[in-house]
Amino acid sequence: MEALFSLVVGVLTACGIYLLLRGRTFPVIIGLSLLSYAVNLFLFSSGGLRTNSAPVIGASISPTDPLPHALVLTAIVIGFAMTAFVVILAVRARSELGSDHVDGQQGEEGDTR
Amino acid sequence: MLDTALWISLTLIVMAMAMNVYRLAVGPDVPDRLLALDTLYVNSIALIVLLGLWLNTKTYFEAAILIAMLGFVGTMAICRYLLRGDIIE
Amino acid sequence: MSLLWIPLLTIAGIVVPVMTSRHGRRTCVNATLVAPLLALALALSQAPAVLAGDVVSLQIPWMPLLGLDLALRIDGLTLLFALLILGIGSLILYYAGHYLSADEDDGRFLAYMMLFMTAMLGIAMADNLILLWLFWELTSISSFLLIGFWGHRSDARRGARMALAVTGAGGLALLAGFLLIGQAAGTFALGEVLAAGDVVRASEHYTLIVALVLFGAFTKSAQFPFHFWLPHAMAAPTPVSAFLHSATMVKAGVFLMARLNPALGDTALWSLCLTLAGLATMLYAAWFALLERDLKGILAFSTVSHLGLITLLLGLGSPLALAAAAFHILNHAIFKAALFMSVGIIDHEAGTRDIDRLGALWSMMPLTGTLTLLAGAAMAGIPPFNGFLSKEMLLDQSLQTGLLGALSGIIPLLVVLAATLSVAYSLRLIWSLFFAAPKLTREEKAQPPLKVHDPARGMLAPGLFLAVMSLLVGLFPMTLADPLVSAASLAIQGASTPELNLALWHGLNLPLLMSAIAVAGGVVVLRQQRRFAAVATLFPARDASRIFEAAVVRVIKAALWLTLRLENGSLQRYQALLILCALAMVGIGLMKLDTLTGAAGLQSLDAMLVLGAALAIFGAIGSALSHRWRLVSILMLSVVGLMVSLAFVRFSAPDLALTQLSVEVVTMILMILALFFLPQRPPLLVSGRRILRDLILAVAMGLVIAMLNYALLTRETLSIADYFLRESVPGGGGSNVVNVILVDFRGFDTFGEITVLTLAGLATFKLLNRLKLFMPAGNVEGIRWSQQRHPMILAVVSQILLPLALLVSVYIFLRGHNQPGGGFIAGLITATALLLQYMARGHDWTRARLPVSYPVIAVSGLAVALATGVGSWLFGYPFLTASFGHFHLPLIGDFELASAMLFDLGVFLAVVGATLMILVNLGRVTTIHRPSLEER
Amino acid sequence: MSQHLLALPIVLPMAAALVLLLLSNRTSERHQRQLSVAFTALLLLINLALLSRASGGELAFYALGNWQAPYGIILMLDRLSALMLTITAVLAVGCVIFACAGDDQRGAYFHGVFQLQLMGLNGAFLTGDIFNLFVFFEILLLASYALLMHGGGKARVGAGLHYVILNLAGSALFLISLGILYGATGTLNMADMARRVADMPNDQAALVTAGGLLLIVVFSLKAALLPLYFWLPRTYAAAPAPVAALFAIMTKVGLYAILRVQTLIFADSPAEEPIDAWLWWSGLATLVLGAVGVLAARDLRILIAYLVLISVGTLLAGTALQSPAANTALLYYLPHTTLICGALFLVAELIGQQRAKAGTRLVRARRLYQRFLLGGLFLVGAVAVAGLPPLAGALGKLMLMQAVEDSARLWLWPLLLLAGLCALIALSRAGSVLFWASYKGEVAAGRVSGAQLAGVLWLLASAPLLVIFGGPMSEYTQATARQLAQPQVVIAELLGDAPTARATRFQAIQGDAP
Amino acid sequence: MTRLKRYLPTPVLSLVLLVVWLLMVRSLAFGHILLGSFLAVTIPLLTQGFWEPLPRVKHPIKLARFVLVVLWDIIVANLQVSRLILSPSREAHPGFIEYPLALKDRLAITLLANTITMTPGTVSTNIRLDSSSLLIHALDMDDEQALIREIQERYERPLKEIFEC
Amino acid sequence: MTFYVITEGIIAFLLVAGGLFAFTGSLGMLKLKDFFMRLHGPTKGTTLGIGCVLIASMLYFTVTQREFHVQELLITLFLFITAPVTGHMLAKTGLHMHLRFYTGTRGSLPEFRDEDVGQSRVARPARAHHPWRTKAKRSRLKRREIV
Repeated sequence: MEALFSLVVGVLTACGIYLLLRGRTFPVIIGLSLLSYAVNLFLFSSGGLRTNSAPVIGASISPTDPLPHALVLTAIVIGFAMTAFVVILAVRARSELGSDHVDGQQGEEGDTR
Repeated sequence: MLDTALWISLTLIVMAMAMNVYRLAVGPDVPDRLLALDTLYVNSIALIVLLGLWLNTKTYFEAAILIAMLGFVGTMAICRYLLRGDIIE
Repeated sequence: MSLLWIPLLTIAGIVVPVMTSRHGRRTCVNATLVAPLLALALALSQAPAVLAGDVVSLQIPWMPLLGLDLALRIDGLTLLFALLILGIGSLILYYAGHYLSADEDDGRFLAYMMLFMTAMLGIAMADNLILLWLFWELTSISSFLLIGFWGHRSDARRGARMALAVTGAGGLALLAGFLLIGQAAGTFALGEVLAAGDVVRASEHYTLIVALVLFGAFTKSAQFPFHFWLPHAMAAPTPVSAFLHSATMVKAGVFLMARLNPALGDTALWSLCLTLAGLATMLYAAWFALLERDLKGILAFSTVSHLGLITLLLGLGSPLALAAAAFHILNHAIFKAALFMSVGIIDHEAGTRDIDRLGALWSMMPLTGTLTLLAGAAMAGIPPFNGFLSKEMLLDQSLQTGLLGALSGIIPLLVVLAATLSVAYSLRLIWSLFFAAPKLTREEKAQPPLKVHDPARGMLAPGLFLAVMSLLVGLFPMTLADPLVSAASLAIQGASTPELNLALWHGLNLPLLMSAIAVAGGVVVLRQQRRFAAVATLFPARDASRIFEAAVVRVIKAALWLTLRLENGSLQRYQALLILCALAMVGIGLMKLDTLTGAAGLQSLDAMLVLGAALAIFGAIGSALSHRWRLVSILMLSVVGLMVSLAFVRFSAPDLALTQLSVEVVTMILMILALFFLPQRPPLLVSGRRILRDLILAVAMGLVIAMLNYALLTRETLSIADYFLRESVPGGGGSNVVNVILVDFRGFDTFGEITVLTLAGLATFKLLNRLKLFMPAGNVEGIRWSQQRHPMILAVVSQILLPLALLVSVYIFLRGHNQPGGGFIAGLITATALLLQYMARGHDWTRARLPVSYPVIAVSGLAVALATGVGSWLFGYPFLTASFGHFHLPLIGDFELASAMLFDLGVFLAVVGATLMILVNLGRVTTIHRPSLEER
Repeated sequence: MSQHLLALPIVLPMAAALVLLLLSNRTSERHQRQLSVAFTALLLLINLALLSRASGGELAFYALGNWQAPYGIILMLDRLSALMLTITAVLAVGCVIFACAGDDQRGAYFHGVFQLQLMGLNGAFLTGDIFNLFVFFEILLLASYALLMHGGGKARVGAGLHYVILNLAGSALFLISLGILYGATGTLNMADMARRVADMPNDQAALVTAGGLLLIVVFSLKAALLPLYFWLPRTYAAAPAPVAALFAIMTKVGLYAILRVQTLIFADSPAEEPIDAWLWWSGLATLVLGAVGVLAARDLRILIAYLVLISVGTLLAGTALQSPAANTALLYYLPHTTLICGALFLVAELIGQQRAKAGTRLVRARRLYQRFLLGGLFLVGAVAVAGLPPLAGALGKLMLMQAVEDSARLWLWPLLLLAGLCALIALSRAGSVLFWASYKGEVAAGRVSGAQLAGVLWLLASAPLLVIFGGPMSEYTQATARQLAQPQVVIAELLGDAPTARATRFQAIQGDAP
Repeated sequence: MTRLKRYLPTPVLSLVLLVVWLLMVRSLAFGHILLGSFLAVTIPLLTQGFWEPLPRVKHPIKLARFVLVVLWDIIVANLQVSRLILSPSREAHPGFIEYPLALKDRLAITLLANTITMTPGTVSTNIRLDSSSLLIHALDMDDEQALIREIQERYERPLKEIFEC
Repeated sequence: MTFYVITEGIIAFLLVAGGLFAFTGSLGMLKLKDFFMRLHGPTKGTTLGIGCVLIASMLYFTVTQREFHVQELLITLFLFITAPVTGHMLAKTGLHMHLRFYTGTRGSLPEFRDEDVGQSRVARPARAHHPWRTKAKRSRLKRREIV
């Protein structure tokens, strides 16, 4: 299971980074989201993966490490705030730069730059 | 008996989800995929409830409520996008 | 203590002209002169002790860590320089008052001059190498300002920049040299360094030190091959040239060599470098002085030549040579300053400095002529002027040196040659200016002849004074110069000094003969000047300044090229670099790992996990593949989001699942909102190689992260988690440990987190301000948007859902502390429910029913949280200390109240406010009249 | 109140921000400005009080929520953080005064966001918890995004997009490294982490190394180190002047973080060696490329941005020297370079506003209206930043050069000197074009307002003051460096292993949780 | 009465909310009833603006019957659809029909449309802008008119009666 | 005892039935020929399936923990409110987007109005074809089906 979990994290990271390296704002945003999923899972897993041991006193016999949960929660929120900002920045960039390329170019020759 | 039923039910839901994903991948059009996604959401409610039955806990129940509520909102948003482009006019 | 007053006076003098300049030129100059004259008096008051061979010094600790002390000293060398700087400086200041035209900014000019004077004085007086360096660089800066005083002229700008670059570079090298000296000697105090000469000379870096120090000195003193900046610096107003480029700044290099002679000198390397550089400079510059047409150029080259002479003397290194060097420093300062002044007068009066255009001025300006004649004769080394004396000493010493072994004989020959040239250009200067007819071209002849006359007395007096001084020193050297020169040479040698015998007449000896040859040769050369000029044209002059400038230009071009290459404005490259760095760094860590699988056991798989993983992978790859089909990409992404939430459910993190789900939906809505304004299906523009590169990077990073994760998962660590589980109920008053951590144990994080969220809201608000957007009229397939703005069913159902959702939200909020939930999730649910209203009924409709300002809500949420935090101060507890209690009310029963709840309320408000601020603002942007059949 | 002094640098700007935001539509801009300046000045006073407290050498801790370390989040004040706080506040005062001349009205919420930016910075400098550091990083980044976009415009948005996206990717890496570190050490408190890293089996240590190195990469991105600095010049050049000036501290946050984790957590871990190597080589390379960029710059703002890079390279290469002497030097150099770069951005703005269309581009243009005033300001700034005497830049560099002991590291000397030379050449070229090479005719517009001048002078004054008070200042930084060299003291005082705890704990109120 | 109406504009909704609240908290403690009542009063007040004037339910019994019918139909519908999906041999005969609406009220139309969607083999696809007719897609349709008649009989008429419109 | 056996049986039945309904709903989505047909499965089947599972859960917890667990009704409520709306909106979207439908679609096809389907602004891509634009073609198809 650990291997599977890591595989998922790895694939999410890889896809996120692949998208992050695209030349348009939108895939970059999607990539950042994917990456933040991966990161959240990674951070989450740093406390160990346990089934049916929610860190609620009384709900489970041996609760799991609650700290990563709190951290991931904070990270999710911050990630959301950042995503929101970058999404709107992308919109703004398109209106200011006339293109949704991250470098503001029309990019007819392509992303070879 | 309950375990067997639970197991059967889980298997069926899992298979259902797999089929949803197939539709999501194949399409052919956006509404098809959207339908598939929505169904995936709904099925995952069942999955969570079944998990709760399996683990004999109701801790995760609120997640199901949220999926029911929020999945709907998400689907509506995309529908509106497809219909009007602009979801908050 | 009076030592400190000397520089302090000149520092004070900097502001004097600025403050007095509005009271008229005369007042300004006179007021400015007060400070240097006082300082001079102070310096002279130390003279008796110094002349007796003492060193007067002062030490005030400044930055002991750096080895920098405010340490000043006056010894013979300092005194010599102080006299030059303050004495000649004062004369030049006086002269400048007359020289500058009426509309020039004299206050600024004099202030710069005073700044420079301070810096120069600092060099002379510094008793600490670092202090010396500080002043050294200050001279570069102030000379930059002075040379560029007429900055509207491009030659002035070029000259200033060049001077700054060259001397600045030298200064930096010098710094390195000083630091090495400091490391070798273990101190920066000058006195100790000079005393520790043997240690320094024995240091392993000695060669480097010499190279660096000499580089600094040579650039400053315009020694070959760094001389080229000096002629260009002649673009400065003439007083500047007189002060900086004859009397003082260029002498700084020589001063430095003299100063450090006890520490660095007396080795073959030192002598050889100095001698060769001195000889080369002397000859080279003299040759160019002969060919130059610009009066100030002639003087500049002659200055370079004379500086070479001094360097040569320092290189020869014998006690008498050193004394001669000190003597020539004095002499050269006197006559060259006078010459510059006279040239300044001519320039001022005639409006030109072209030696060929001028001529036969004697009748028109006899006093100027006299002045020039006297000073020029001194420069030529004609008896009975002071120049003759020092040149004589040089000739004498050059005969006695054995520096080059068998080749030593060449030195006197070269010296004589240089002396010849020196005589020649001196005579040329005098002859062509005052006695010969101007060599005019035909057009120039057509113009009316120059009408010039002697200037006002104030302008003439300083020059005349100096010229007379040069005569007097020549006549009475023992009285006027000997004590000073002896003291200076003592300082240069660091040891005892020989008895000097300065006199015009030493009898008929070889040096005298050489002098005579030089004078005769000079006359011959002057007469044959045209031929020399013809010879000169055979060797196209590779002007070093042009080489320098071309080099600078080339360097800048290369820098531009490199910068543009590196920083090509491509975010993709920057990202790739970031990933690459991360990859490399994590790789280093992983390489040190012995085995990937740790000691902790592995858990088994089940179908649900496999399905979840498969779906997540599917979603991720799907969204990566379909990134151009943007809507589908979003759909795929939300599959991943759903799976991540399910993973949180599966792995016992209900709070995370709830949060992830609600954030997921809001993010999705946001992206769809934004999608409307972005191209829906951009063209494919990527090259295959780029894709391959990105794939490799992405896969490598994914692999590394997966390995790390696996390694972490299979290892167990003792974490601080137990404390939280233990303390949650008794200490935090809640059984949902995650929530207790969020609002209590680590409430500060949450505090920061809602700040981020609110900030995001405010930031997006700023971004959406005055935004002009392009709105497509139809979807990607060209189908026009639906005419139904707000489908009826959606509207009706969303209105039913709203109270239910709010109820759920309250429920989630209230149970948060003990069960999964909490303010954040509740806030997002509320926000989502309201968003549904916006979607179903439009912005305006909803706005009319919800007349609140979201920024205000968000900010007040923050305020509530802050107030909760600060509230604990009232009870004497640290920020954000939570308190809770169980209360009992009749009928209602037991219930629990916690201040964390209030904090959570703050979180709730901030989340609602910020989320709606972001989304609704973006939505609002589009609220324009779009075609619609529906009413309302 | 005094026992809560440590929390004030965070609480006060927050409160100020809330007040300013809530009042943003209700009061006149004049009142807002007065409030903003007053709050910032108050912050300066508080930070100075903290500085004086820290200068005695005591370590102060503040347990937020009354949860003791390592469980709760603590704020930690040592000399380093006090120094950084003070620099921030000084810089902020200058920036906010300058902004009051009109830059603040070009968009919404300037003062509020500005205060939040300060809160983020102060928090980052104070926190002793590594996750909390992340949170404050995000606050200060988001605030910086908002401030960067203040006023809008093509260049800002284009540059901002790069800045934001890169930093988001950086944040993701930050979280990954936090995951690694927490997974491997099981704690978040930096001191506790240091303690656990110190005695750690080899197996875990490798993971810690990976996490630590990743952390350094992230900080290097913020600090703008070589392969990661490319975003900086455009971004800084595009930012509104007071914001660009404030950004001068942003790279130093990265530096601070590096210094903090390097000296505290990874001081004797296996990660130390690769961290040093990385900092050293990329620091030097940044120095070189910064110098190259300075030469190449065709716009004054870009030029200044590269000067920031030079200072970053200098500082980080200095960090890699890992000696108290080097730390002393770079901490002396740091305030100077931060404040002067900030001042230069402001001066550039003043120049730009008097050159009409030409702006700050280095081309011939109409004559400046107040050219001697601006020229003087520019001269002081340029001399200071190029590391020429008599200003503090020279002394800082000198100290740093003196601190190089290892002859293998003598590379720093020529590079440092050459970079200084490049800066000198470039600045002299820029100055001569801007102030000397002008057409006839003057532009009367864009007079320097009193507030602008005050802001600039406030910052520029640091250059001579740092020289005049160079002695005490260098003593302070030396003491700081010495303190940094003894992480075990922090660990002992915070976690209480050693009996010689001299710390005044703010959580003197002991006992059970309320 | 007016005051009551002012503070309790939608008693049915309030009741529903109270019930839902108690369902959620799984407790009948007095405190929860109190809190639930409080919420049941305040939430409608807060969301009042979002509610369009609703038709009153005139015949609650008929409503209950209607609900039961619909529930039964849902089950039947599902069985039918399942049979259709699961049996490989059967060809489905889908079709679009236009159903003329007699209802005028928005809520009633919505309810009808939703009912149609949930029940045998039909999905409402579009309500015309003027609410004159409803587009329906049927999964398996033999006779168009029969379907229309069935819907009219089985759903639209009861709804009409319930809301008396 | 029998009570428990019976309830267990009911729960098991509901679980299996729920699973089956959800399964057939998704299977329908997989199998059926056009979008509008596929829509039927999930809107009805899956909803009911989940409803069954929820009721099973409700019963289970009520019985095992000996207290009322009826929160599941809330989800059911939500689902039964939202599912038809989802179905309706999706169908509307499909119509608007000119999705192809199965050629065997029978009945007197209503006249689609502009408000039902999106108007083309430009020539539509060849991929999707829309039978209702050309009346002749549509009637031909229909005839063939009926015959």
